[in-house]
Amino acid sequence: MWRHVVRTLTKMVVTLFVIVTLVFFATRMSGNSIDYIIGESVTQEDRELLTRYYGLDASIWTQYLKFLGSFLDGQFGLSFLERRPVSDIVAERVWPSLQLLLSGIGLTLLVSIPFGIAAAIYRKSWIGSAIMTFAFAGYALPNFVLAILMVLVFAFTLNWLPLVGNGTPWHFIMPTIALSGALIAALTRFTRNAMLDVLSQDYMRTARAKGLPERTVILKHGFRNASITILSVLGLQVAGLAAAGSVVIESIFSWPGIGDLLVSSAIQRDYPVLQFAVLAVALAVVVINAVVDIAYAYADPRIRLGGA
Amino acid sequence: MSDTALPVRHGAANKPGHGALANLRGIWREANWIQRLALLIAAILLIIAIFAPLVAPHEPTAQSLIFRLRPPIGFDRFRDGYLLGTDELGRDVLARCLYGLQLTLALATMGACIGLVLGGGLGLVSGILGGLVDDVIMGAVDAQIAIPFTLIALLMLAVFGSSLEVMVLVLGVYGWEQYARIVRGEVRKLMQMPFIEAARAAGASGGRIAFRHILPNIVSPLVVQFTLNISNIVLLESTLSFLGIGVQPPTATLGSMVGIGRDYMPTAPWIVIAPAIMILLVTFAVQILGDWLRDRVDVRLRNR
Amino acid sequence: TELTIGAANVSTYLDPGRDHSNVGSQFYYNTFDTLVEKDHDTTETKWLPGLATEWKLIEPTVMELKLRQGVRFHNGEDMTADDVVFSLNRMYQATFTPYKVRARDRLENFKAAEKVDDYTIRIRVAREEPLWETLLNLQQVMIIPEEYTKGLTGDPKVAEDDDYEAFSLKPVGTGPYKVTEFVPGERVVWERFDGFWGEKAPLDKATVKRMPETASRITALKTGEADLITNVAPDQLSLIESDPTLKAVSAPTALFHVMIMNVNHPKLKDPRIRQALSLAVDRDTLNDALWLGKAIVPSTHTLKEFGALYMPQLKTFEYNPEKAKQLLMEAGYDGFEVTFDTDPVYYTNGLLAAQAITEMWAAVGVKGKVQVSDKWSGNSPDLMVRNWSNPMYFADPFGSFGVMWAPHGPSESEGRFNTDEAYAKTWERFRFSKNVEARKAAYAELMDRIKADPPVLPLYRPFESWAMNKNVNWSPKPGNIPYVLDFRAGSISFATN
Amino acid sequence: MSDLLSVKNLHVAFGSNEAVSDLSFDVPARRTLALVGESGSGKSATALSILRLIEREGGTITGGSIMLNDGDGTVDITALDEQGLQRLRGNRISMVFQEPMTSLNPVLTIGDQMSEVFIRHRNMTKREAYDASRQALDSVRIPEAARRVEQYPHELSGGLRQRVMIAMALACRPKLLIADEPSTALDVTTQAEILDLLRDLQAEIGMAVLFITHDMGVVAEIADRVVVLRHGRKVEDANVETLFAAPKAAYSRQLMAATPKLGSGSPAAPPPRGNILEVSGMTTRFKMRGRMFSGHGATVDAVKNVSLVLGKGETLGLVGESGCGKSTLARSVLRLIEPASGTIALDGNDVTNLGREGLRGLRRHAQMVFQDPYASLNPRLAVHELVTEPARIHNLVSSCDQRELAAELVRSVGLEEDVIDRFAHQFSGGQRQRLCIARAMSVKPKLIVADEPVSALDVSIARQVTDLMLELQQREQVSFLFISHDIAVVERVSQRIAVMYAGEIVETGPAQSILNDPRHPYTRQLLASVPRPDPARRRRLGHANPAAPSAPVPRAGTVLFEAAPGHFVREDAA
Ligand SMILES: Nc1ncnc2c1ncn2[C@@H]1O[C@H](COP(=O)(O)OP(=O)(O)OP(=O)(O)O)[C@@H](O)[C@H]1O
Ligand SMILES: Nc1ncnc2c1ncn2[C@@H]1O[C@H](COP(=O)(O)OP(=O)(O)OP(=O)(O)O)[C@@H](O)[C@H]1O
Ligand SMILES: [Mg+2]
Ligand SMILES: [Mg+2]
Repeated sequence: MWRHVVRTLTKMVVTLFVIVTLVFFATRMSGNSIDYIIGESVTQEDRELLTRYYGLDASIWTQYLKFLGSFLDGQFGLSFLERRPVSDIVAERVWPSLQLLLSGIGLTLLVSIPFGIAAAIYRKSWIGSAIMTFAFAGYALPNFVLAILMVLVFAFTLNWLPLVGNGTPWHFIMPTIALSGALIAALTRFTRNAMLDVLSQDYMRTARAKGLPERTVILKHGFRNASITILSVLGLQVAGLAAAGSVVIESIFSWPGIGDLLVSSAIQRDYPVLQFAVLAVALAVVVINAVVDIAYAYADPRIRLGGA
Repeated sequence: MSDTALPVRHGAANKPGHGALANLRGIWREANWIQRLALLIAAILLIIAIFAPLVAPHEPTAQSLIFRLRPPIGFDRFRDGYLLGTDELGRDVLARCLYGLQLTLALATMGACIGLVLGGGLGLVSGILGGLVDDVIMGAVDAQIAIPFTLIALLMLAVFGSSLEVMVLVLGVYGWEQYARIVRGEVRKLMQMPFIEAARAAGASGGRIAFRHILPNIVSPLVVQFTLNISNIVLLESTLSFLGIGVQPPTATLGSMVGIGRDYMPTAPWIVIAPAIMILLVTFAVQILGDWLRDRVDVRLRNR
Repeated sequence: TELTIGAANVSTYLDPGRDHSNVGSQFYYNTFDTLVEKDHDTTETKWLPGLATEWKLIEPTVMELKLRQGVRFHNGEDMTADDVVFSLNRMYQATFTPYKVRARDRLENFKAAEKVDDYTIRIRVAREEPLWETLLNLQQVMIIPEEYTKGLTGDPKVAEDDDYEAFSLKPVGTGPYKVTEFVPGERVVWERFDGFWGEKAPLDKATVKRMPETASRITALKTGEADLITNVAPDQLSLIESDPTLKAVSAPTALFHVMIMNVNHPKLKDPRIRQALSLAVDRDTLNDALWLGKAIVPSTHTLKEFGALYMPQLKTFEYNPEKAKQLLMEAGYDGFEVTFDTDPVYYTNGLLAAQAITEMWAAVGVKGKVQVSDKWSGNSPDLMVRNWSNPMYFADPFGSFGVMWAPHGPSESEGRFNTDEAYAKTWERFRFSKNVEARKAAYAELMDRIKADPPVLPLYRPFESWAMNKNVNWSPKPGNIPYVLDFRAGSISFATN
Repeated sequence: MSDLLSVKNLHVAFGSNEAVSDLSFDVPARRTLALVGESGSGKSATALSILRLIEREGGTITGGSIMLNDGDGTVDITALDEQGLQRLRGNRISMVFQEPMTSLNPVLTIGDQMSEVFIRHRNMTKREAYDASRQALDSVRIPEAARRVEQYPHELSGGLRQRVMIAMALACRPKLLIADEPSTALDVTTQAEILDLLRDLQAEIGMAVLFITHDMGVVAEIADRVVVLRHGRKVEDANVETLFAAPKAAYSRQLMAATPKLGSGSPAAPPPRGNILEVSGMTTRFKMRGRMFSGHGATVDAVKNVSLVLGKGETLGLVGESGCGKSTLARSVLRLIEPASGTIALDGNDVTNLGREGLRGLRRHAQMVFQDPYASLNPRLAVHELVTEPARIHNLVSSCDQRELAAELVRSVGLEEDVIDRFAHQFSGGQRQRLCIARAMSVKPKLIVADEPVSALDVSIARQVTDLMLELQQREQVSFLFISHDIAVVERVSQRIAVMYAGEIVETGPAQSILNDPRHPYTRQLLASVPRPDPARRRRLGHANPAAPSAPVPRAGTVLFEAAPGHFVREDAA
């Protein structure tokens, strides 16, 4: 068991290391951040002065070593723009993002699993078609359009829901829906497919032949099995959710999250922040996937005991 | 089962033209109403995309600054000749939608093709060779999964500049890891199949196994992924535009119209609504068709 | 009373010395004071006592200032000559690189500040300075506490770079509001500073929150989550006006959106080409279409705020497509593509203007192409044309055209503008003549040079709009630099109902 | 005697496709009725109709009645509502399915799955239900029942799983047990155990059994009465003795004839013309790879020190239970897996150490046919490409002659020429296996290794395929290494037989010598387990205990000695 844990951890560390290294070199290729730090109307002479001040005149290898060194003090360097430790900046953003992510996952599971199961069971009736039509439509709309539409309807016109930031539970409603809309759609479809697979399995027939009520058959025998496959996708999807979708949502709802930080630091070439933000997101994704793996192994006894 | 052959359309392979037509008719008959709808939408969109220059009433970039932000027909201040209204520079929203659709579909298709070749190739190599190559490629997949793609797009556009060519590349890279995972998974599953062993037993070389036996068998899952990828690319493209790094003005794509036009949602919603509906139609149709394809593929497998 | 402001952007640091960005300008005036204060209610130049109560030249190059007594910093310390000397010399004799850079273009002439006694200081310049008050009113020389700053990190006796870095996260000044919370890029919270030397601040608390999306900002105003929002684009104004509970105020911004042309680009070397590119732009139409006609299209690089140096009579730039066509023909324009670089979002309507301009070029036969990038291309040899802004850093042509187009200034050093000895001579007269008329004459000569071999076309002076709840009475003051969120006494009030 | 179950004029349809037509039969109490017929004849459809599970599979009962008349009164199952059905299922009627591997839920413990029945029908608490489950496992003679309830299905062997299924079905002492091919997926030895068990339990509980199978041998073992189905119609309904003695319907006779019977003789040995294949001392080793634990060094020898020879034009049958290493041996012979040691000679040439090019040569002369005819044909290739592929690889045919060759090949395996443009899924199982054989024949090989080539086929079709192989051997003088777990099939095609057990060959010799005079205890057990299609000669075995090794554990290093001419037995066969 320990060996497995150690191997997983090593793999995680290697993956993360590769990611930060790649990001480091990619960012250096994408332009001298000095232009972004100081903006316009500065003489060449001053530009060089500042380049030196921010340590951007050193060779790329020196910078890389320094960057690696910055891991050691736990601060991960200073932001070019904000002039404070990167760790502070990122730490500030992680919790709001995580809150939004968790509520998004929660909503997704809450909605898509019952709907997916229903769509599988009532595959041939209008219920199934209706659910699937919604699932497709939900996925077909860019999430920022959904978000802005909600803003216009529920905040701008009706004034029902607050818009800015993450102050109260009410603030979560729109961003959560906007963020998880596509995932709900995707997972509903996935749950349906997984359930359809499971429903045709022999053990479902066995369960029915025992005289079990349909509810037990579907939930205990069916869903338990489907959940294994659902879990494995969820892990992958969450990664996308954690970063890609949230950038847009965070910007529209002025949510002080990490997605927004990622993009703004990339646009402003605030490399230290960018690198650590990427690392943080990657870490989250890798950890979530590891957790999903373990949950997966836990849910599926064939894996849990398979190696014993 | 008795020892008689199953019914089969004779001559289907000899007369491809006729077969394709018959195929189409068969497909139509087999589809339910929603799939038919998707087929219809797809066909119409394709046709108007291809013939955009003929259909469009104006040049997509022709401005008339004095008539900017005019609403579509049926509203106050509607201006003749601009059916869907004008945008913030007085360009015809309809013309931009049509040209935008054309470019969006072209970008999405090219992007999906690149992703297919890139990801599919790597997945194939990974699945067939295994070992260290597999570890490296799958490591790259893991890394890719862990980095938000918007970021990669940002960096690529920053490094290579934001031209249409680079955009195609960016959209092409998007989703490679999904192709790679799928192909690798399928390949590994196929490698266990007796017919692969049968080919090896017949003396087939690695290349022959890869191209003649494995490749044709991963076409179906790839096609499904391809359709999903297309709709994801359309969505990604609009998200990039939202972030200001999408296809650059004055060129119109559906995504950039929505992304850039969003500031006008409260005041001139038609600028966004028209292309948003187009996006919705494209992704909706593509996904329904993709899903349907998947079902058909599955039936094949289940029939055995 | 409390106020919540939804801003499109919030600074990532707060240090008036190193900053001159539009984003930063919003914040400093509430927190910091200058030695010499300006009457912001008028575009006329009227100097008022600030932290200095009186000032006079004791030699042609030395000014002596009497400091106000009883001024307290937000951290409770008294302001003395030491603080002032420290604040000034951090710029005049900068050791901290970002200060050096900021001081170079506008404070080059200032050599040192010295303490005479606890409430008297002297400032020494290299050459006789015609703009004394103007340059003492700069944001860059706002007064900060010496001991506090030096003590932030490292040796409390020495001003290290890190002290300044730390200061920019925990700014302390003498202004009517103290910064009680600052989350870089996200939020600034001000609370009234009861120890303020001047008139008591009208707000108990003001919170500026970042709300990057236009639609979100306007919605927040509607839902009451913000009382005042910044950066309302002209196209959105109708939205505010249609709501009876809201109102918008607009003010011409003390800056020009300009179009710059690289005089050293091989294809643009011929001034006739650049003249043509400039003549082809119908700025009035741009104004009507993009700015509801409310922006100001200048005939030359001049602003009303320059006071005596406001020279609208100069005709440096005009719209004349026929002439443009003719010049192009003479110059033998062969249809090459002229690229127009623009940032996607930085300038209000910048992207739209870029597209419109290329269409106007097309009308005279120039093939234009918009290149959108968030990257500053002003220093690239490949640059052909791009948009830019020439802000008024202070109310003098030197604070606007002067900073950007000086010999060895940013434009020349970036290689897209050339000056020669003659230009430099004229420049000297413009910068240092004590006689206003002489300065005006020199400026007119500079404008002639610009007209003959144009590196720039000022498009218009945009206007900026703020929207607020009906019961908030606030508007930007005409005498201030652009974007300042001024909540000092007399600047904001509330309708009582 | 009153009939427990009477099915009257039953019609079952899948959509417009009638799977069962006008079927009537009765199951008397305490008796066993066997439902026989080939694949697709509607056996399962009938069974599922009785439990009304057929609707779940997409079928409908379109006519007829199913009356259940146990002590608790008469009900018409076709008219029951869902509630009533749930009370019936698992309680008064229960069912055991064919596939023990997939019929248990993989994520629930055995105890969970069994106790459900008690909780549902006997209103027990969870604890009581677990205790009852343990007893039920005991009653089907599963050793260590207490431990089993905690285990998951994948931790049990196929035989044990089927016992669990049976225990579960019998939990509530049903009046009727429906067993749908309960032993088909199992090894002969395990099958024998399960059949014995069922018979004993039937006597114990006093229930009626509806037994579904396609294996006439099993019918003879277990049934009192037999109903023969074909294309969903009843063709014969008779007492078992009557049926076997004098089958009335033509189809019944055909079915009997196709059923391989042990002791019906082997083909004559060909004239000795030297050996095509000589294997000596071959061992094949697998690295064990756990999923969670990367155990290194752990290996398992799937084939241990095996030597065998195969004469030209001869068929060597290789038998042994599942997992004994038959397939591994077959693959190693063709060097599809690299053996760890030993030598292989093909037609006198040592091929043990051939390189890539040399292997191509080997495969030019030695081909393989696999068990699953569907999976071993690439579904994306047309027949003319499929069957000629080996020939193409070895450049024996140009691309223009390809179609001609294909036509010739399919004709030689008894198919119409015009099939060459079709794809694999457009053929039935037997036809697909013919294609596989045609493919192997395309290079005119000297040796064909056939790994369970007919195990997936119905008896009558298997018969056709083995007949085809015999015919080809006659015509082309090709040698077969024929692998099967069905010793009766092996007898029909092989001149010589090798018996494999736990990776080793324990006995080898002329077919008749082995069958009539088995020396090794494992061979004897194997032969004893084979069901005889003759109700008069029912086996009367004792209760086999699945935990006890069914044969002595072989000692390492033992060698074969010649017990009779050409008949070698391993030494430990004392
Ligand atoms: N789910 C289904 N949908 C449509 N047709 C079906 C389905 N299940 C079975 N059939 C058809 O019904 C007929 C009877 O099938 P059934 O499963 O009862 O045969 P069987 O005798 O049990 O065969 P086997 O020995 O292969 O189990 C066959 O023709 C089969 O193709
Ligand atoms: N690739 C492999 N890796 C590890 N072990 C294997 C591998 N293939 C087979 N084995 C093991 O080798 C042993 C022999 O397997 P083999 O497939 O040869 O048996 P078989 O006699 O053909 O069985 P069956 O009748 O089920 O096909 C088994 O214990 C099996 O688990
Ligand atoms: Mg069946
Ligand atoms: Mg095998």
